[in-house]
Amino acid sequence: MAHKWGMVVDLDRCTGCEACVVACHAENNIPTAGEDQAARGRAKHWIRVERYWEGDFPNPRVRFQPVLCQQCDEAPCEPVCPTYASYHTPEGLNSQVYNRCIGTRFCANACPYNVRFFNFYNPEWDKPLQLQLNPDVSVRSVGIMEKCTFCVQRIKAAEIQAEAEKRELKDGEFTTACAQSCPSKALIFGDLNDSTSEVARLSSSNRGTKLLGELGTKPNVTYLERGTWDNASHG
Amino acid sequence: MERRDFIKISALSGVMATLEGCRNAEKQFIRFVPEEELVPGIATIKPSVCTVCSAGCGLLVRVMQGEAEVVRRGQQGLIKMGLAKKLEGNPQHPVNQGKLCARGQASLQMLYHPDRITHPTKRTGARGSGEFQTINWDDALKEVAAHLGTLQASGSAHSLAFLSRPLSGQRVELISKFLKVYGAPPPIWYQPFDEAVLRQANLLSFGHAALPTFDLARADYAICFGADFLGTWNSPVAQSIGYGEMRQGRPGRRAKLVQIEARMSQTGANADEWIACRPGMEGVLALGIAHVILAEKLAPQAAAARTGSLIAGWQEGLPGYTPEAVEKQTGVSAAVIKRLAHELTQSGSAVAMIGGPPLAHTNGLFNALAVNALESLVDKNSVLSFTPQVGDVAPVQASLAALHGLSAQPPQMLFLYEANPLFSAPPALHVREALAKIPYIVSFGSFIDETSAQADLILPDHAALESWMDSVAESGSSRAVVSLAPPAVLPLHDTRPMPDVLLGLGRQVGGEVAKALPWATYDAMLRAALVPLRTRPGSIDVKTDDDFWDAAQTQGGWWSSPSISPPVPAVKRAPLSAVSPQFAGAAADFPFYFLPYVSQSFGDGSLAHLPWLQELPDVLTSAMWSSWVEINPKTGDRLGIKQGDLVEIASEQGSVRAAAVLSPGIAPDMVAMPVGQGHENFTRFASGRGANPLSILAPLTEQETGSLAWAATRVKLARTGGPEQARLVLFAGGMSGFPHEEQPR
Amino acid sequence: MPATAEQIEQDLLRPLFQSSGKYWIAVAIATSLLLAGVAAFGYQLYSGIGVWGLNSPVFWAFDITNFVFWIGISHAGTLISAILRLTNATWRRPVTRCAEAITVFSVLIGAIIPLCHIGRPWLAYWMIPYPSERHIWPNFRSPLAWDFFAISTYLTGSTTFLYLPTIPDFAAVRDVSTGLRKKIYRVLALGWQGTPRQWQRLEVAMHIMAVVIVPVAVSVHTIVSWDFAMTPVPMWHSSIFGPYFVAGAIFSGIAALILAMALLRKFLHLEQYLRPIHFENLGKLLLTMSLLWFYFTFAERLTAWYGNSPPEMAVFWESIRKNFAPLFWTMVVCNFIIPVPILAIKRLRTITGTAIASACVVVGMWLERFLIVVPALEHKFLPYSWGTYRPTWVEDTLMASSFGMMALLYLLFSKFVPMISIWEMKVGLQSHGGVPVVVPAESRPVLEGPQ
Amino acid sequence: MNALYGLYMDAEGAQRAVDSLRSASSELKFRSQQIVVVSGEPHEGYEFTDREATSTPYRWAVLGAVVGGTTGYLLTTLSQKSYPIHTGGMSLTPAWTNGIIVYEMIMLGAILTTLVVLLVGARLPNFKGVISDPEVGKGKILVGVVDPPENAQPELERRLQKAGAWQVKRSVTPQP
Repeated sequence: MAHKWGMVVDLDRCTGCEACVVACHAENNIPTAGEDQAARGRAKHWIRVERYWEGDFPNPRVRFQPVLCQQCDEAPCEPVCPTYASYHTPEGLNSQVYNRCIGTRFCANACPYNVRFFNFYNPEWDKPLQLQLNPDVSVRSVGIMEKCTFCVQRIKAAEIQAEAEKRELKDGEFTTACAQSCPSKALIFGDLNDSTSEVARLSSSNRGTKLLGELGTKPNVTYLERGTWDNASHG
Repeated sequence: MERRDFIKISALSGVMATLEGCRNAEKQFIRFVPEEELVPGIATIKPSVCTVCSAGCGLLVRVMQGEAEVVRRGQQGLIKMGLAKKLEGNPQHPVNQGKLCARGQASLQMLYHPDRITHPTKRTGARGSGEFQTINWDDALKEVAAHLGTLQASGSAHSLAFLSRPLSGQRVELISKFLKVYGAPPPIWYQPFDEAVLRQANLLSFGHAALPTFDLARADYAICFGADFLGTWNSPVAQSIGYGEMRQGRPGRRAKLVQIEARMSQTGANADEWIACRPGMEGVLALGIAHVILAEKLAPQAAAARTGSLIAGWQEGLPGYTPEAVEKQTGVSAAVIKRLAHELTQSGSAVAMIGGPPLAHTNGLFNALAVNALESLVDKNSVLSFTPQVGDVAPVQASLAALHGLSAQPPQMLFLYEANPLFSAPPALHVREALAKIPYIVSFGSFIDETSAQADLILPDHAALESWMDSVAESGSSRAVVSLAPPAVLPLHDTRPMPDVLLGLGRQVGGEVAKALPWATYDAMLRAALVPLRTRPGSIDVKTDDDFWDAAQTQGGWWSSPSISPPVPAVKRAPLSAVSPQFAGAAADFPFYFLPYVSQSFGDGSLAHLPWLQELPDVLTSAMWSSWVEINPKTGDRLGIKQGDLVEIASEQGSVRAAAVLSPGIAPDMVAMPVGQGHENFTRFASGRGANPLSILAPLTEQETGSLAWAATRVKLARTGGPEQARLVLFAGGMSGFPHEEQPR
Repeated sequence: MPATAEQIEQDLLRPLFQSSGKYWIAVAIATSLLLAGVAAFGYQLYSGIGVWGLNSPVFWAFDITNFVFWIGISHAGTLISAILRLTNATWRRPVTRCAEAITVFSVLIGAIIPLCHIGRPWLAYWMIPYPSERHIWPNFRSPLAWDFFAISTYLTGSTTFLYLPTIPDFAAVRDVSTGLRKKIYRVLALGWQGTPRQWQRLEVAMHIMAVVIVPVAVSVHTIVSWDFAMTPVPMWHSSIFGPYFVAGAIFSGIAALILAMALLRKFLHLEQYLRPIHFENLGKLLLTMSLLWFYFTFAERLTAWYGNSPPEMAVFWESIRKNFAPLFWTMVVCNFIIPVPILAIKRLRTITGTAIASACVVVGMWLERFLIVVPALEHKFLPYSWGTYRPTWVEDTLMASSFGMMALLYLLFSKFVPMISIWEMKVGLQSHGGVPVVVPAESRPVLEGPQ
Repeated sequence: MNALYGLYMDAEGAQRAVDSLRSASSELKFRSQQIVVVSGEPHEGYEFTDREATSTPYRWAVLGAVVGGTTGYLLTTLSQKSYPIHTGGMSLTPAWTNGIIVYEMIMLGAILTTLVVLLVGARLPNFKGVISDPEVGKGKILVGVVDPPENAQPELERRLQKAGAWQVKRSVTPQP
């Protein structure tokens, strides 16, 4: 059965600890921009925890909202790429083929979530920091776009494993770096086509919404709205 | 495309990534192949132990083959070896159950840090000049041994001191034993945000001189006084796991979290209700709530008889703490106090927690005891418990008194291990002057920081992943937990593990010391200490010690079968009555409470050298690479301070400058600064960046325990420049900040 | 007033054979600007496009602004001269060539800019559809692919459109020149002789070209507008963009044409050929476009404001009230407040007047493109991910050099080609028994019907 | 190549000359194709110009447009079909967007054919035997006979004069 990878982000569980952010950097060879570049808005975080203030002292409220590539079914980033660098994989991922990318940056403008990042320079790691680089993930050179891949290298590894063992992939036998690290289990990754999977179950929750769903991008990431105490306690 | 090509491809990309790093990465590209068609390499997973904070989480290290420049017998060369690629939580570990926080994951960069000290080095220039030269290990060790010998011979063995950050497990044993038999005073553990007050309070209230464990999965209602238990306090990962459960882990049963603090912490940001309380009055507020409960008989008074006995007037139902009276002192309205009292008692099992700032006042212990009393009044389901311990090893207490002692009479010789008081102790404690008076300082540090820059000799320790690691969880689990792990990777540099060096020194010193420390290497000592656990019911059930030893290594430690040690009757003691907090600086001259808080990224500042954490946007301000001061927008308007302006924060002790961040989450009469930046000398990534709030703290201490009252300083504010002077780098909104994004909905 | 063909030929060929010191100074300045741009681009290639002020989320800024600007300017010639040819407006004769020249050069510049702006310029050829080892073709869904086709068609078309009517003039130069120059023009003239057959074919060809080039021009700028309108970006995703951009393009095109004509008139002493009537008529066209531009801008803004969707309003207020307000209102002043009175009041609609108005419009239209590109990108849907943009010296230099390139090409062109079509002027003579077509405005309608 | 020609002030004269030359062509043994007319600008409304009028270029242009359009259609659909790629929800060969490419190709086709047709129709490029006279640039119209038969030359000269030539020249035209 074909897989359809998806994720659920439970805003009620998310604590804003940003373990996912570091996990992503470590897993995906995301270079550190450094102060100057960061100040110029070139810091790369494939997943970020957005923070929105509501109200003022003494009753301020904060909502955290992890935002990563929504892996849209109808992704605005795909049709606009003249070289098919951003295209749709058979398993429904929005893949960025670094080698095809000529760097028009059109996809980044088309993306309503601003989750695509551009390599303004060749990435650099002060030796021996480069020893940490994950050999399963390409290092992106200057002039090309990059973005969250749903840790496609992990997906691939698990699929090869399952293939070798002549069996179906089991739900939760692997997950993305961010979901794996998330202490409060706010991020759940899995196969939406597997009706028994946790992600499939949760994404049909009545708290479920899609980020900017009104744009019709059909994201494969579902956000579960924060609950309220009163609702919970009174049934 | 064919599988064969794939393998070539993955090999290529592997080589490219590991060896070339970024250099002309584009040339290395296998053209036109989608990322998802690369075939991953083979990884081996090894257990290890996280040493970043005291929680002691279990790690799994993802190790893959690569080529690295290493030093072997003084020879530098390229060898193929296993390289640590990623740190994950160990799913079997009872504390973090497969999860890991940002700081823990970033600690991987300590191993590969470009500014690690790679050889033993000897000071050549003046102290602190940072001029060192490389020497070989044998000479270095001979030199230290010689000093130890002469010191002992001259009968002043007692003037050897060992200054370290609080450690856990057998390292504590080793160091303590070494000093004991050598004839020196016990080691000095120092870190700025120590938990002495809470341990003391828990000893008094619950009979455990330890940090509490909260099984939040059992709670329906949590009221938390100042503890950032989701961010940095106690055992954050374990508590976050519990938090997730209490939010959405139990269908139809979602607990409420009420956070009481004057500056919104990461935990406060997640609370259903956030209540600003006057700093240092948290205890009074707790008693106000207790008053209502007792007065209206909302809970059996007996429930808290024990812990309540420590509070003056508890038996009489806390007459002095009527909601109205408490409102005057705390600024929290009587109505809210009453409501909280009802909510706490009406909703299943509740829990009251305290930690962080409320304890860092001169009346910290009182606040703690008061909240403990409230806790036992409302906690029907024993959400609070204490992690069982193997043996009766009390957790090491960071003690300011000892540091005072160090300053009072400086020793002849000082061992320094990962403690950095020159950065993290208020200058008013005069540690710098003390160090200047010490003739001979030996540091085991892996990095040059403010303190180890003063050392005469540096014997660089292995990185954690290169060493035998062990730790004992003080809290965070219902099991007794001893984490253990062999080295995950071979050493990269010409370093040696501190424990082995100490054992070696013991042998060279000879005599009693050598006898007391018979082990050749640290792992032998570990084995001797841990193997006895085999007979106890726990995670490993094997026949022989060897099997136990192997199993413990593969499992990443040993943990007992589940069992919680419930609170025991409180220590008999004269009841404490409310004491209002003292502050350094008159309210007239210094109108603002000053809160230096543990940074989400850098902890107490010891992680400021990790680029991943420097570029991690602070979740509330989105600031990276910079330090800032949080100011209420109203205060900002009043003082003409705008987002990003350069602000001077002055206390009686001195002043620092930082960029202003206008935050609705802080009381108008308070300003807060994260700790961690402002290092004078701490690797290329942290040096000369931002300001250090600890440097303007007054040396006030908590009255009962004598630990540092780091939240008891008052300051004044002045705008000294515009955004161009204060480099505030925000992730939100690129160059210029957007302090008040509203969700477009 | 040129009475004879001989006179016309002398006047119009003069610049080719003799030129002032001023000319060479101008050439020097233009060249140095161009070279500065080349250097800046080299620096950018060497160190990465990070030397620009771009960031996430502002991935396009000066680059695309200039691209749209120059493509817009290009609508000066081809479109105008084509329309005038089709409507057989005889006053067009002195105007067409300098207009068509503007077109060719600005399309050229417009086509170069995207090559400099992509992340890996050395791979730009991947846009070209050909069976390649990459086993992949351009994505014809991408507006950039459309751009590629539209612009290359437009470039081919407008070049042809410029070249065809120049052939007889090349022949004329050939016949009066000697030596190397003769050799060169002999090739350029393709051995044009001037037989009735050749004249016939030429005029038919010109007619076809005029018919074809108009829809091409329209499609080009429509497609450029679709680079924006096809994305779900607030204030971009709008169906008005096509016509809005085309109108804007013609607007800026005419302005550029008027400016160029004013300069040529002054420096090539073409007072007798480029006469007040031309500026008068083009001025009226400019007035029309200015009003049209205001109508479009108003319609676009009104729709956004009335729709009142938060993401769009964020961009809306940003440009009207917040950071970009100064630029926005400058644009309105330059495109409407200043030009309209100047062009509407007959007394002011002089050569100087129209030139001033045109200068304002050129500035205003550049600002308009900038205000379309940047504020929207800075303020997309999720406020946390908003950004801000400042250009760097590299971008400034590249922009300056695009103007330098335009100036240089135009100067050189005026050195090698008669800036006014000699033979068409002669036709003007002959068709009125010696009286030149260009007679004082008051006595004639603006456009005259076919004779 | 030499030619015998007269220069005429205006088109009427040229027309007369052309007529008389043509009428003489049979008896003087030269082909009417040898009659050459050269002018510095086009003239309308005279037999000697309008007989060249033609509408074939229009038909060619339309044909070119059709060819171009077809090329565009094949380019898009064939490449999309023969290298199928995952497009998510989108159709593999989207008519709307391909239409744009087709449109541009139609225009390109028309433009290129027009250019070619012009060159062919106007016998360009042609670098040999270009008859021209500086006076043409000054507005005169040149009418003459290329390589006239020797014996016929006096008669031709007379006729050219009679048609009202401003000047009659016998020239061995230097190769331009």
